[in-house]
Amino acid sequence: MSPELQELLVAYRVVRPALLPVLPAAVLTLFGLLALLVDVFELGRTRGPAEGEQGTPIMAPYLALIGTALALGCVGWQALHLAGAGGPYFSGMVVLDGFGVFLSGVVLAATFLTLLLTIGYSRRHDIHLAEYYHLILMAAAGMLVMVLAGNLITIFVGLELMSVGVYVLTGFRRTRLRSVEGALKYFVLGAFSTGFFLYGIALVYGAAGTFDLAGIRDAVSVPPASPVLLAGVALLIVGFAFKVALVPFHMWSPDVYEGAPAPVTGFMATGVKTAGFAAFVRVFMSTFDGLADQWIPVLWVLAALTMVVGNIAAIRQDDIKRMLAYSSIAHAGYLLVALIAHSDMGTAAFLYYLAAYTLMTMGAFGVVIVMGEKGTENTSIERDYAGIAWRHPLLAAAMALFMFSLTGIPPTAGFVGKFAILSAAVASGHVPLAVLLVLTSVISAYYYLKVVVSMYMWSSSREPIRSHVPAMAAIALLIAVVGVLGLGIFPGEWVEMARASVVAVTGLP
Amino acid sequence: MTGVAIAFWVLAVVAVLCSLLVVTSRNPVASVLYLVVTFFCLAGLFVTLHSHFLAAIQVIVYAGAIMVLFLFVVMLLNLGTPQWFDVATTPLTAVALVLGVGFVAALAAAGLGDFEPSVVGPAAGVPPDVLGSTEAIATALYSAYYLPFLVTALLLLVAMVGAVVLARRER
Amino acid sequence: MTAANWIWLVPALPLAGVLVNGLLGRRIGKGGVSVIGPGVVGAAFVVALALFLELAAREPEARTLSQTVYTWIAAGDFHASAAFLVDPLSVVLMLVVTGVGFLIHVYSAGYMHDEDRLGFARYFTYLNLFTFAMLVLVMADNYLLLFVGWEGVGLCSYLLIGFWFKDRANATAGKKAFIVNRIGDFGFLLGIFLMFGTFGSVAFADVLPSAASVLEPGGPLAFWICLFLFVGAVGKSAQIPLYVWLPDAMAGPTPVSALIHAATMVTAGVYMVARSHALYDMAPAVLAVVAGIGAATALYAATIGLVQTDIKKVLAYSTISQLGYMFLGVGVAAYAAGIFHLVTHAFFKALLFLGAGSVIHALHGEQDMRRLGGLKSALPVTYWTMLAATLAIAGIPPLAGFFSKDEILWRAWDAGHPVLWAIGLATAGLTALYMFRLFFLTFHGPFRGTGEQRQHLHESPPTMTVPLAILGVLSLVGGWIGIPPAIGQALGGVPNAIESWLEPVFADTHAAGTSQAVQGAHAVPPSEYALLAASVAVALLGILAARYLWLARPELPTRIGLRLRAPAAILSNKYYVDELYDAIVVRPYNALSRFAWRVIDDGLIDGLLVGGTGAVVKWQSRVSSAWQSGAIPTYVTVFFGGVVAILVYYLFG
Amino acid sequence: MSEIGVGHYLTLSAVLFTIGVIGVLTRKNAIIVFMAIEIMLNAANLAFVTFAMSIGDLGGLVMVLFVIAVAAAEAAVGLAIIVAMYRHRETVNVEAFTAMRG
Amino acid sequence: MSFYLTTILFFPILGAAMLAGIPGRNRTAIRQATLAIAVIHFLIALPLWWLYAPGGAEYQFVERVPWIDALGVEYHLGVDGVSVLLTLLTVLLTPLAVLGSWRYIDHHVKEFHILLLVLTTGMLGVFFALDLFVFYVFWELMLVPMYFLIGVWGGEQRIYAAVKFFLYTFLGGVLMLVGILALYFYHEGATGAYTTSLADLLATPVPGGLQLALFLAFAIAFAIKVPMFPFHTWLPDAHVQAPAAGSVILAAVLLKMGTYGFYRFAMPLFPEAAREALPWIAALAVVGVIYGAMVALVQPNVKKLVAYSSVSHLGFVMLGLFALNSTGVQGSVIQMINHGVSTGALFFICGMLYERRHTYEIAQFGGLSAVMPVFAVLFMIVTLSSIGLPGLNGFVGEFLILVGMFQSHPWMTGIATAGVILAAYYMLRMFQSVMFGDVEIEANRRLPDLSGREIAVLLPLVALIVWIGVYPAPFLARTEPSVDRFVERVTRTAQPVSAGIAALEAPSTEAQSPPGAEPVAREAQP
Repeated sequence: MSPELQELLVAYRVVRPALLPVLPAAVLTLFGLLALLVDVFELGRTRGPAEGEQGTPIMAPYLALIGTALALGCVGWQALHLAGAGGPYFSGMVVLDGFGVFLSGVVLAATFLTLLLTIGYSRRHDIHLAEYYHLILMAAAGMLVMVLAGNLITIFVGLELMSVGVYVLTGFRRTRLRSVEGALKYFVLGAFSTGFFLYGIALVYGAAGTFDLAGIRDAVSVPPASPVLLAGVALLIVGFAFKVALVPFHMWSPDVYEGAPAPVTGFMATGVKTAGFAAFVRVFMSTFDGLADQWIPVLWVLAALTMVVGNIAAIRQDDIKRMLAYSSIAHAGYLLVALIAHSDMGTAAFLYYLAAYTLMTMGAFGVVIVMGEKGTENTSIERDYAGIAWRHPLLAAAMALFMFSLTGIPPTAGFVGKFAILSAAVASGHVPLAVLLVLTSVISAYYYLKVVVSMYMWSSSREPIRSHVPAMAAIALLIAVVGVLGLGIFPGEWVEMARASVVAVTGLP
Repeated sequence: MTGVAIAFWVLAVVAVLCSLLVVTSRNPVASVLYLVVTFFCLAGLFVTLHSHFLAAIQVIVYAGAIMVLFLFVVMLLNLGTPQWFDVATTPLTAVALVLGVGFVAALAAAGLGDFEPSVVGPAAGVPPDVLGSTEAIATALYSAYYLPFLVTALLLLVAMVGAVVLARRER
Repeated sequence: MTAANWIWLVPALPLAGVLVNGLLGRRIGKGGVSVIGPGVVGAAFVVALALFLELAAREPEARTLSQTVYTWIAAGDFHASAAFLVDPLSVVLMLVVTGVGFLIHVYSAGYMHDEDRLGFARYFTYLNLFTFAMLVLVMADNYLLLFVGWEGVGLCSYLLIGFWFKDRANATAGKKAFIVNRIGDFGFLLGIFLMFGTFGSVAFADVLPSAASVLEPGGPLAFWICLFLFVGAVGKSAQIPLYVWLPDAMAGPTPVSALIHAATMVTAGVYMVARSHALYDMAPAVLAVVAGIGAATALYAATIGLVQTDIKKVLAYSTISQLGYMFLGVGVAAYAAGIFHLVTHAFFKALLFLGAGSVIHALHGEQDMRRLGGLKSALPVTYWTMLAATLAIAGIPPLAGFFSKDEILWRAWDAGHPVLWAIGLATAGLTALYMFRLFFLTFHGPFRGTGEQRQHLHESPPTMTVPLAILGVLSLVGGWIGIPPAIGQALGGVPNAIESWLEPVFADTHAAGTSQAVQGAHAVPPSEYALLAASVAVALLGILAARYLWLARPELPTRIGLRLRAPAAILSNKYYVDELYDAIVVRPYNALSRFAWRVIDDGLIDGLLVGGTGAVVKWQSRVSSAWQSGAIPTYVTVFFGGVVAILVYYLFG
Repeated sequence: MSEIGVGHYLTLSAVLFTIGVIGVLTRKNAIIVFMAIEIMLNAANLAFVTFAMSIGDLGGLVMVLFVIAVAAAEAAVGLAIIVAMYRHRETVNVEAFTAMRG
Repeated sequence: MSFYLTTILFFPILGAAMLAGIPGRNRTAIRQATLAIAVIHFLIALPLWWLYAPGGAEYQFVERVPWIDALGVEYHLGVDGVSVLLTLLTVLLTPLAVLGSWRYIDHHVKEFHILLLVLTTGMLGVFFALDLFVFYVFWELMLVPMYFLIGVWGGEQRIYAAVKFFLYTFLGGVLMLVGILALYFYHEGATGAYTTSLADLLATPVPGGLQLALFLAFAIAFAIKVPMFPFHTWLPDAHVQAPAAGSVILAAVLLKMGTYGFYRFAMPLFPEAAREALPWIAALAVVGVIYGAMVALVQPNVKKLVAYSSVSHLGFVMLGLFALNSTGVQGSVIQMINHGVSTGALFFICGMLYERRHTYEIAQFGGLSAVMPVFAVLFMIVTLSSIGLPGLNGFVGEFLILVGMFQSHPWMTGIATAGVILAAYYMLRMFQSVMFGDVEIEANRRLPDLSGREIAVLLPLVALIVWIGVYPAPFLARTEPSVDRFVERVTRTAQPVSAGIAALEAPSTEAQSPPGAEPVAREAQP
């Protein structure tokens, strides 16, 4: 073997390979494969009985649930070993730190809730396929990779794993035009943005000579930033902005959210956003920390646009999934404010808010999901939600709670989250942005209240919805309700946890 | 003018022309074929950059696999004929061109034209031919870039499953 | 000392009456009520009398009793107690209020007997409440408590005017009374604020003695305080320009008119000014205003009274006119004289009203003099008592009116206001004229009523006639408590009882008034006799004219009316003042309110600002969804636009 | 390489990338849109290789492999989606799919 | 540390939980249960009247336990004289509200009463809070049940009214939230301690320019709630649409939160700013007094008339607060209670009219005195108290306010005093057209007089009306020390006005690191 190769072997040896950081993802992968295969080998079929029809159930959903639960356990295990075992692994391809672990938890929680909610749904809408659960798990695995990624390549492949999975999930109800149309739009725009993201990576690579986040930070720490680097940063912003749906890169999300099966929409609104934001924040808070003065103005504008457009556009929506899509755009704006604050406080607020946001959004989608009937999802606020409060008091109460939480009314998680973000913004002197945030959230009150108004104050004009709440979904909703209230009334520990998790973010090698 | 230079110019011009034809020609089949040509040109450019292995992959995977897939779908849906709707005169075309110009201008301003690497990689000393060789790439892929490699594998699996799920006929 | 501890009883008794009649009225029935109602007032009168004697027994300087019941308001520097002050001045008023009040209560028991149980109880509840409030007013030892009584009597008048609320007109009259009074009270309040700001207290004991030292004579502070207080008086005592409510107030039951709108409440203004004389002495300018307005009102009201056809309206205007006299009196710093006229007026005016009431009672609510006449035979008691009262108000010696009115005129002259004196004199003549017009039209000539009215003509029951009789006597002799030196000496040194009684209160007055009073004791200037003669002559002239016009040549007034159509119209329409106020105050205010509601509230704030914001947001919402066309090319273009924008910012910005 | 420098390659990649973008923006035929995207990816690849060679790092070259894999995956899924949408509307005109808007 | 306040505060929630257990069909049971709960709650809270020692510490029954250490937020409750009175008012009105809506509420009875109880907790929380965070939490919390009360059990336009109410208040609230945060970080910058405790924040005077900004942030929120002209337009809608009990609570307690906010937070925290803004706010208050009276005059709808009269009355309250002397502020505190009692009673009366005729149109009534004598008497007393007749409660408050304000601003006071006339005008006019005249409308001929229940609703209020009017001393005595402290604090002159908003960024540079986490050196953003 030639000496040069020897040299390369040393230069590119794998440093610190270990199972611990990738364990959750590994578990998910494992169970994902199992979910796909077991049924085939056991029963030779991967389609479970639809709602109302008899037939031996398939195992995939339960395997998926177990897998997610185990993965969550693993995350907990990671959290315990964080102190000693923190740091980069696999030559820095992944980094195990509080930030990543916290968000892994959020992602898996979102996945878990999605699964709980989706089982009844997918039977009702006849997409009760093993592949469905397989894809959810794989996408979740991709998210975990993104969350922990310490290298642009890892981020990229993780992102793709997640995205491709979600593209397919979006179009999973392929017998429905909207589902497919959603998939098409998501895919075209997704691939398009991938192109830019990739080119951004290329430029950054060119400027910094490496894909390693830490390495890049060291390389670019010496100002002034080269124009190539700036162009790269710009394109990376674009890539992330697309994934988390910031204006003007948001246009796909309303259509996709509306078209996708409700549980998938929820999954997108929470999991995908979390993963996207995780990478976004990690890259900008740590790697491009030194360039803050360059990227903050841009993000400032994006945040302002996002909050305004998201909230304003949501006002006239009647389809609740679409409304929630715009609302999640708006919330992306709020989260961005936390990033703009560019402080540990901001990052902590960001973590806390993501947790709160995941709970309340999942909850809201949970209600949307159980509202559905065979063949229709009943998503019209004015028609389907009118007066349900008096037929399904608990369901309506839960929905109202989530709506108020999304509005930011105490004592809910949403309020404390907003409080934290506002604190960070004000503390960093971004008072105008803070004011814009609260003003837009007043606008948001209008459309969130519309749901409550419809549920409690309008009388139903259609035949009553025969929505029975599957046990699993009930559990999911219960978790969401308890979470939203818990985080709202006793936020202490959570805020602490978020704070603690932050400390490690900047602790990249 | 060295051979490399000639090769570059020829390949570059052809690549640009073909890609232009890809996005302009009315007939998808034609587009596919132009795209194949473009890929070949890129493979050639890789060769001029001494990464023969990638050139090979480019030809095999892209021209060989992906393009066939495209062609297959085109035929399957028999879109082989010009599509009435697909005139490249969208009202947005003008905007698109302006923006495109702006984009190129920006990248130019970023100094791509006269880019000089400001950093040296870990393999700086290694001669290009070795760097582009299969062994070298394999070395990196199976050690440092081992994890993303695994993830890519999963990605392909997911894509496979997804394609099956989506394209499968109704039962 | 013991007497003071009983002071609270005086207002407490009527209050007890209020509670009993108000809460148990229906239970104890008309009989019970007609015992309790007058009873408590009578009792109060007795206590008041006892207090009077207590005072009388003391040295002039020591003639003040006071009792603090409890601290009412104490907030920051401000402090006001529920405390009563009994001094020569207030005791006089107490006696009038309780005494005349008692008689009228008794009278009412008869007058109102047609009411159902509920109404009857309600009536006496109100009447007792009024007595209570009026007593608080006159006994208060500070301005705030006085104001409590002040508004309290206003409330009762509101309630009693609208007593027969089924007829909207009555209720409206009550409302008008209350609101016009409020306008006056507004001034009163400002006066209190300013006073508190100046003296740091509103208690008579703090304010009045220190007035001379704190206020500079003729200074702005004194001027404004007094003026504001006087605005209150103007409202309460129905002087120009706030007199408009009193004629309408006649809508109430006649005894009410007698008690509230003749004898007591309306004179509260006079009392208040007299009580505040220490302040007014510091503000001669305001005194001049008081006198001027008083005189003007006197004459003005008299002219209107001349042509009114409603018996009660005539009396109402005559009341306004007489109140004018009183203000003229206090306005020339002859406070004692003012109070004196207040007392006598209470007697004969109450009597007049009660008499009128008896007439109305007899004719089942007929009030239009054009349909009365020749009742002399039918209602003897009423006739004779009315005659006494009419002579008294006309100022025929030696009846009550003569002395008090003459005192005021003489003081006006003496204080160097010949013009005011002249006006007063003219008014005296007019008074005699229109009062006898009333008298003749009512009791003499042919009966102009309907046949069946004639059937039921009957003298009133003793519950009504006895009070009439008593008041009749008082109208005859009531004036003898204030015999002027001029006559007093002639009669061998009869003192001016009321003047000397009130002397300790007004002693510190260093205006024209007392200087004369002092030296008047020995040397009476001949001019005074001339004035006496003049006023008596004028009065007689008025009577004769009345006799000629309305008995001898009844058709003559009509012809005069036809001859001087314009003036007659003006008079009978009360100078169109109501219409004027309606046009320049009420209508504009209502219009403005409507404007505020429709234009500012609904239009500007809600419509433009609130609605506008909403509209803008909704419009933006439409715009953004227009961009959300659903077509991928649009999306990617916008996307790419964003990309280029950021790149350009970085690389060219 | 005498007068042919890194700049040439990068410029070429930029031009190709832009052509791809324009294609995506202007074409309505979903398949051609995909092809345009493929062009973008290839442009990026060219950039990676160029940078890798000039810097002297294997990362860029490895990245190209991943990109090709990703491209393949996306092509598979994308084309599947096209098939699915064609089943609904008998067309691959992206503008025919605007059921969801606003 | 006693948990007396906590008990008072959360007892209604407990009750609501118990209500949830009762089957919704059994309406009377629910009503009775709620009534029982409310009465017990009243009895629990009543001892405050005696236990509170006016002369003692500024805040009493203080409870202070850490809540969110990370943010330096504490669960910090306590009462002073003013909050004691408002608390008692609140707990008194809840049972009456239950009684008052006994008939009125006929659908979703259970939910209604649960919300009513939750609302009570929210309101009490506002009066107890000594920590800005806690205060804000309850401030917003109270919004939700009220929103439902209006929106579900309201009249024709209820949804519009409910949403309007919510958005108005929420808008004010969130601006205040930003203000709170700015104060929070300014304090941290000045002292290095993160806290939202009122006492600590009071201890750190804020520089003038910043003070003005923060004062505005707070003042707008409160002014909307009060409501002050021109932020009042939500009130008529909310009132007219809300069910009787809702209107009562809204008028009697919710509006007080605005004035209470000025008293407890806005003015003491930013004294210089308050004094700077005094002429403007006083002017607005005067405008409110006159304007409210005028608009009330022309209302064809009883409830709307009363609503606008509230605008007028609250104008007086604001005037008193800004008199900045003990007399005026005392008056304004009394006036808060008065308005609660009198207007509360008026809205009950509107409800009783509505129960009988299902309309609020004044024109639909007339001559009721003859038909309903008892009602007539009570209505009259309440009307008079709202007019401010001496001897009834209204007068004490208004007089003290005016006499207090007159010393500093005679002209404004003069104009405001005219409001007394106007009040008489519109109230008596309304009273006359409803109660007097002959009964023209057939439907009114045989209206039943007040039932025992209805009398039970009104009597306590009428009793208070007379008590406060005749013998206000006990009330004044309880508030005097607190008010003096307030006046002293607001009129005290601190260091001169200096740096503006800049003072906000200045500390924010090191305000980056949260407590607990070790500070990370990082420059603040421009």
